[in-house]
Amino acid sequence: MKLITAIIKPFKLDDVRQAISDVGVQGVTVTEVRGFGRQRGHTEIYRGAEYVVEFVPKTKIEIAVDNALVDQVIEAIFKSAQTGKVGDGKIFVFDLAQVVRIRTGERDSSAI
Amino acid sequence: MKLITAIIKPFKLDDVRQAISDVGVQGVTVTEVRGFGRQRGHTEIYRGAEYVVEFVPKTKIEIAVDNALVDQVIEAIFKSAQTGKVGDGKIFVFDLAQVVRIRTGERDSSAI
Amino acid sequence: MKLITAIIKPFKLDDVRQAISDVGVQGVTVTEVRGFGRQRGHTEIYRGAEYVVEFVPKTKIEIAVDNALVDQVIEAIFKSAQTGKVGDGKIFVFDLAQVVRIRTGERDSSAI
Amino acid sequence: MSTLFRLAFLAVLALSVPTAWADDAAAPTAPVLLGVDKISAGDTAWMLTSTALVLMMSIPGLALFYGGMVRKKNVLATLMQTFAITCMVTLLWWLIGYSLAFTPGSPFLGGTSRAFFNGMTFMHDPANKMSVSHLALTIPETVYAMFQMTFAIITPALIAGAFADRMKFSAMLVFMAAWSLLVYAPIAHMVWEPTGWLSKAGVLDYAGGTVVHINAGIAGLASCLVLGKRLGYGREQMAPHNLTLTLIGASLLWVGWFGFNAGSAGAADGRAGMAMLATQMATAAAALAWMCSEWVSRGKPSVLGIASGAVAGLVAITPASGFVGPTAGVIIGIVAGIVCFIAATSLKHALGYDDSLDAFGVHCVGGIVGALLTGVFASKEISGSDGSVLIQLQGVAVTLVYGFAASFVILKIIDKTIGLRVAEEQEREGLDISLHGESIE
Amino acid sequence: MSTLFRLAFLAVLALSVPTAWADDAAAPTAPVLLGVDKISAGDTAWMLTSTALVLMMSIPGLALFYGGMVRKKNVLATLMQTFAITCMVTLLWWLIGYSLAFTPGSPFLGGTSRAFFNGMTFMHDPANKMSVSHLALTIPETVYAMFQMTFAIITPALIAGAFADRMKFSAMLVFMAAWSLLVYAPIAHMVWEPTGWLSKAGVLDYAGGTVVHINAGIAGLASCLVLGKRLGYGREQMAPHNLTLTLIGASLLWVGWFGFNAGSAGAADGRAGMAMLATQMATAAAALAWMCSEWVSRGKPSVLGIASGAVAGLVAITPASGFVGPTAGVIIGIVAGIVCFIAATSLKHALGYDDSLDAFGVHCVGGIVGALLTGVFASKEISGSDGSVLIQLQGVAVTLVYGFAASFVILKIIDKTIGLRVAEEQEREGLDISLHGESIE
Amino acid sequence: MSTLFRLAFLAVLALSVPTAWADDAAAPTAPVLLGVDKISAGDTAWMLTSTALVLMMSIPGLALFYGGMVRKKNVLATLMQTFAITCMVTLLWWLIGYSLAFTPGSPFLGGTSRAFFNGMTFMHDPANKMSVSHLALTIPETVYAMFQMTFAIITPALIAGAFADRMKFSAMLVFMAAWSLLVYAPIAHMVWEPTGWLSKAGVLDYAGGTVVHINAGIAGLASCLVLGKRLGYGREQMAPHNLTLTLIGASLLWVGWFGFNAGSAGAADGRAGMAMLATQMATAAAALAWMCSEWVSRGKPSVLGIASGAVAGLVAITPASGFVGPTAGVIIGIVAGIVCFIAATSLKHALGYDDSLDAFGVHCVGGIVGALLTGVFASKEISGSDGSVLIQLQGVAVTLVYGFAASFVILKIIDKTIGLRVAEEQEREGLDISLHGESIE
Ligand SMILES: Nc1ncnc2c1ncn2[C@@H]1O[C@H](COP(=O)(O)OP(=O)(O)O)[C@@H](O)[C@H]1O
Ligand SMILES: Nc1ncnc2c1ncn2[C@@H]1O[C@H](COP(=O)(O)OP(=O)(O)O)[C@@H](O)[C@H]1O
Ligand SMILES: Nc1ncnc2c1ncn2[C@@H]1O[C@H](COP(=O)(O)OP(=O)(O)O)[C@@H](O)[C@H]1O
Repeated sequence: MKLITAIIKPFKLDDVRQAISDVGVQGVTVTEVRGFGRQRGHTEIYRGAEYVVEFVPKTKIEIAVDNALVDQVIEAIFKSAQTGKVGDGKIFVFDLAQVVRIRTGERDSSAI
Repeated sequence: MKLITAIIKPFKLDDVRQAISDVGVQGVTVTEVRGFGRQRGHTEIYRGAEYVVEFVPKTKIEIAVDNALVDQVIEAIFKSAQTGKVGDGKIFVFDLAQVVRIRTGERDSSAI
Repeated sequence: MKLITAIIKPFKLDDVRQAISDVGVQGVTVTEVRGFGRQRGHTEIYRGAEYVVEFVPKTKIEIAVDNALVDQVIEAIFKSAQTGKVGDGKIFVFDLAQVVRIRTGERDSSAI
Repeated sequence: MSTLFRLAFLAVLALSVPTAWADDAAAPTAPVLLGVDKISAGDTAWMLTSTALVLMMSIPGLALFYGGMVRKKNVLATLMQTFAITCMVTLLWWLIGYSLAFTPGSPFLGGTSRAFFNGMTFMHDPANKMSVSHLALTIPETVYAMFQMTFAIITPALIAGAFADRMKFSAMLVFMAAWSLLVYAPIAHMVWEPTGWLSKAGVLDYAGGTVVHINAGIAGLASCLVLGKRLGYGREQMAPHNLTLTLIGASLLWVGWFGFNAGSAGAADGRAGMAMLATQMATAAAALAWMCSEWVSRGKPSVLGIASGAVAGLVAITPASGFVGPTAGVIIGIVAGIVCFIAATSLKHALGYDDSLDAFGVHCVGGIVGALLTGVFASKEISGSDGSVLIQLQGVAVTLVYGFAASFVILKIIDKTIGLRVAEEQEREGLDISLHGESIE
Repeated sequence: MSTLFRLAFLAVLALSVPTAWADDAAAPTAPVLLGVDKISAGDTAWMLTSTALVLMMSIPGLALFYGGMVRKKNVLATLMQTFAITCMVTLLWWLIGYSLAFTPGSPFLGGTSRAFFNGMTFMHDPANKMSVSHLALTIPETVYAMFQMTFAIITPALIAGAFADRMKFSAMLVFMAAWSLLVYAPIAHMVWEPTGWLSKAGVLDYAGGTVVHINAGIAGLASCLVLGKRLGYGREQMAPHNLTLTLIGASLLWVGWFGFNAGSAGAADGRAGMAMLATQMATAAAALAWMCSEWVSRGKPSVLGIASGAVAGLVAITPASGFVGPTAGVIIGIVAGIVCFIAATSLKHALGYDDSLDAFGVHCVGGIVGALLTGVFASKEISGSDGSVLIQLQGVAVTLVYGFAASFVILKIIDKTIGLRVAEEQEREGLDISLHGESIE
Repeated sequence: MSTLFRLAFLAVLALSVPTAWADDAAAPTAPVLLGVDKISAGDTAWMLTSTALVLMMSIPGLALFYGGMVRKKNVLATLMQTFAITCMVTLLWWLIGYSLAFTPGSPFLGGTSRAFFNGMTFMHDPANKMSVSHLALTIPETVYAMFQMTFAIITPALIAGAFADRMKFSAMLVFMAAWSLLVYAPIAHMVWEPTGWLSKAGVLDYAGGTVVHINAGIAGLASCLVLGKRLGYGREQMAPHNLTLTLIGASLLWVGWFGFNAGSAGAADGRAGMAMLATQMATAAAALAWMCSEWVSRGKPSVLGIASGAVAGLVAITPASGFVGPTAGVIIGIVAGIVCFIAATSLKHALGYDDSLDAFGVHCVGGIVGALLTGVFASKEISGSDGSVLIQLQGVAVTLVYGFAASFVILKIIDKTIGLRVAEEQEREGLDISLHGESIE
């Protein structure tokens, strides 16, 4: 199994969730994060004092999937999250050693 | 070493922390997250406009442990976080390539 | 490729970002987290009721890097985040199976 | 005897019997200089207080009421609109607005004699006289002008609810300036100044159901039609980000409205008292009526619902307050609560315009309900004047037609010239950062 | 001469000398029609203002004071309680409450003559007379009824602090409606209406230490006993989610309380001034007393502490305000600050009931302190009436016993019928979402 | 005839003609006992209201204005400062402050006859007389003392803006207590009490441009110089955490300022009306002037900017309000808006002191602008007194020199003894948790 993590633009979340559920993903965990990268932040001025807010608000989604599904899910995220503008974000894939569903105690594939 | 990540119901955090410290875990990192899965969210209505809040507030805990401890910790989380109702969450286990304690520079096992 | 995750003291974020960009890292994803560990939290009292706030606010940074860079980046974080006081935090390193840049579809090294 | 008479007269004035002028020569028909001894300290005290209360309705009242309903990324921009309008209209009122509205002139517009508050002297005038408005004979004209200024401020501020989250700040200022002079001043003159034709026609509008609420509400409709919907309207989450602010705002509106309605008596007398009581009854009744309608039809009573109902009741009782008793107030409130609930929850979605914060659904609709019911419930015993639904209807119709047309034209002109709407990225990023370079944590 | 006399009389009334009636026939013992010329514009101006101030105490004042102290998931539900009570009690007061409390009747309850504010005319009454309450002869009865309405509103709203976070909204409404008519109205009549037996007995309660605060506080104790503790009480974090709101609330309570206490003079005179001064002194003294007690005993002075102390001082000076001078005010404040600190921080945890926001610990305890010290410090030179601790004790005892018993019974009946408490999942999810379908970001 | 005369006199007083004393014997030069019939209910109503309004300026007004500008970790500590100062100064004012400021004495300080508000009786005094201040002859002295107390409260509270985020709470209390008695009381006496030398010299300060704003602003400069900069100043983010609070605060300051300026008339008369009008004009003009300066020079109009401009205008019109008309108000506002914008945005960064919330840049600078322009615009026709820039300059200079020197010395003494500044870790963790053991979600 793999854990697919993607950093996307917040307003794309709904589209991405739609896209991945279309390929059969049922669960996702979402975190609000601050991103630093090529895309620049903005500047705020308070009584003449400039504060450069360097980060850009981003949304991080984490999806545990069976190996079988990995490529489709990546594809789905890639398609639905893309705007073509700088700041679209990244997809990271990790190996999952184990998964447990707390409610039932099911393990691995059946736990996802 | 492994990193054990669990998505649990927020009000279970205290119980889980108790349980894992009983098996000897000293440190945990906790993040507030939004969960999408089988458990449904709720609906809010503002002047006739319905907003379906699909996510459920969840708490994510991350614990780095020695391989020796992995099973006990999983067990501890599993027992303490379970309510038997849908939405209890998941446990994910990752391999940890390296660990460093910033204060001392200690590495790996001794850094946890 | 590896994903380097570090839990640091919030006020150290700027220093750390500076240090890692000096060794050539362009992007970082940052999350506000709550840390439990050796460093204790504080106590609040409201009308005689004591509430022990056990956690300490921490900042989690995630950096995807090529294997070549891993050691320099760890070193950079280690140096810039250290105060020598308890609570300085940890660095965790994971293997990255895949990386995709959403904007361009580039993969792996070239996607970072 | 003449001494006696003058003394009696002094004493009587001191008590500010509203009919004082009957005992005397003909009442003035324009601002006049009167001896300072004719000013009632009691009436002045209440009108100074009322002025403070009505300003508080706009800032922070209305600003918070609206600010809590928008998304977090637009809250500062929303507060900014109300605050900037407050400042700008203050200057316009001094420049010419007051004069156009409250000095005698044509049936449609007043004169320019009070431009720059010209001629508004007070007691150090040599002859120890001070200027007084013919519309409020027992208080200084400065106080009357200030009191009316606060009405001129809140009216355009109300409009902003309709186009929240998408109008340029610069365009908003231009629109409001034009609207204040081209729409508010004339309507106020027509309805309230004795030479105004609707006033002559006998239209009853005690504190501004027509001049303020119908007028603002219809302008709101025009602006949301011209501007179009918010980006992602109907698809994205646009839930109010913090109803705590909205409830503070609704509460301050309620409290401040006592200055609005009871202050419209121009004196601290029995009519002010009755106006306050009717206002309280209608507001409570409307709030519960909206809450219950919602509870029954949607399953839960909401904070936004009860607050919206309270405002609907305040709006509806505004034209009636000085003319009706508490029981009529209750009835007006119940009707307004239910009708505005339907307007804001069903009608809007049926017709599909994006009146973001329901400036039209609450203020225009509630104002119409109030204006017409004033015709039904106003009665000689209570206020000395009888009402007529037909005449009220005339006032409503004129305001709707003129207000919509004029607002629409002004907006179109601005759109064609400097443009009304922010860029798509600005709207998505949020107006706080994109227009004002600020944000809240 | 008779002309002269009438003139003198006019002038004197205009100055609202409180003893005016002495010069005249016997003072009225029930609401009467008086000539409009007997109304004082100055007194009316102050009472209109006071009414606005006291309403502001409830919304947004008390709503925020309480709202900031609960957990984030319950803030809207807490605001909703105060706002809904404000609306409902307004209607009940009109329906019958005012009549039961402030018209002559039995020693225990007033009459029904003023149901629906029946007979509250104002100046357009043919004979140019208007109705005036026998309890406030220089202002319109409409204003007096409105002023007293704001007291009837805030009292039940105070109770809600005791059972925060766990009562059904529907049950809350039923309880408050019953309580307002079955507990508040009778107690108000007994203590304040001249035919009331406690009033006859000589109990001194200037602005409601007994009628409002002891009464609300003891009902609060009854309700938290009947309802039981919050889920997870003592184990889970229940820290106030935003003391900024609480401090805004405490501040608006303080400011509004000037209307509460100085307004209880029923006039803009020296007694109102002295009441305001004593109120200010007691509030400041109590706030610092609580803050210092906390600083010494817990190591840190807290925002919640100083705000709670201020409210404790306001509560304790309420019955005394019109009877004592500034120095007595300081003493009353210090005692109240320390005693309420102990009640809210130690006593409560010792006895183990969950009075969530200390409605009992601050309002009932503070009210008792004030009522008794009024007996100690009231003196003829200052207010014309001497105090007696024994008679005060009688008023306190009656209110405690009747108030607790009646509240307890009402709550039990509701519990057995529709049920008082929300379901466990609702309480855990938070009342904002579960009861009102809303939440704050 | 004598009867007639007395009657006429009664009636005239009832109307509170400000020149009443002219008709009579010489005006009193110290607090006196007068018959209750000389009290004007109308004037008293307005002054009671004004007192409530000015208290509202401090809590919650100023508390929120400042609280919104600091970082989230310091918001409660900032609110706490204002609230605690309010309580402490109340007690000091009763103790001796009022007496030192407002009873006759040396040219530099008043007497001690009113310590503990000693001798402030009201109407139940046997002879049915009550004490009245020689500075306000138609209202009870209790009301005058309360009104002035609210000024004594807000002045030190303003200083706190300069040293936000880094002073010990205990040291802050000691400093404010000393400052209130050693700096505020003398300056108030010199400028406002007829025996004060600056008052004799003819310095015009209607509502406190010099006594309140220059005085607080220069003390602020002294404190930020003695304390040094905030940790990480210039490097770390120190953006205001929630400008919603700041805008609520600015709005309540604006509304409350009507009590501050129009209340300084001591009566509900034409001068109060004119003062209110001038205040409104200056505030609006300054807000727009600041906003436009910012828009032009920085590219965006900001919420913090327009709010700061409004406060700058309120500050600048304070000394002028009772002496100038609306048009002069507009000019004063524009100048103040631009000058304070420069002071707060450029001057500060040029000179490099850390006046965290611009207590000096807005209040001292704005106060100086107002004091001098009062000399320019005050004119006999309007207020009966002409102004002189030179004499104004004298008042400004004295306040700057004495205020800075005295504040500096007091601060140094405290620093050497108990220490002024919190520990580095406390400052980093935030004052809410480290000083008060509380935090907001
Ligand atoms: N090396 C990295 N490690 C972790 N997160 C990264 C890295 N590079 C970029 N990110 C995340 O991806 C987001 C988008 O990256 P950015 O460089 O701005 O644009 P793009 O993805 O189009 O190249 C960043 O805001 C950051 O959150
Ligand atoms: N495939 C997944 N990947 C990542 N997180 C998941 C996944 N499935 C579930 N989750 C997380 O676990 C939480 C609980 O899952 P849910 O399906 O609601 O109930 P249960 O765990 O009892 O089956 C979700 O809210 C989500 O945060
Ligand atoms: N085993 C662990 N797993 C995950 N996070 C940990 C672990 N131990 C510590 N942390 C994180 O590191 C932070 C610092 O650790 P702590 O023990 O307080 O100090 P130090 O790192 O100096 O030993 C903690 O607040 C927590 O967020």
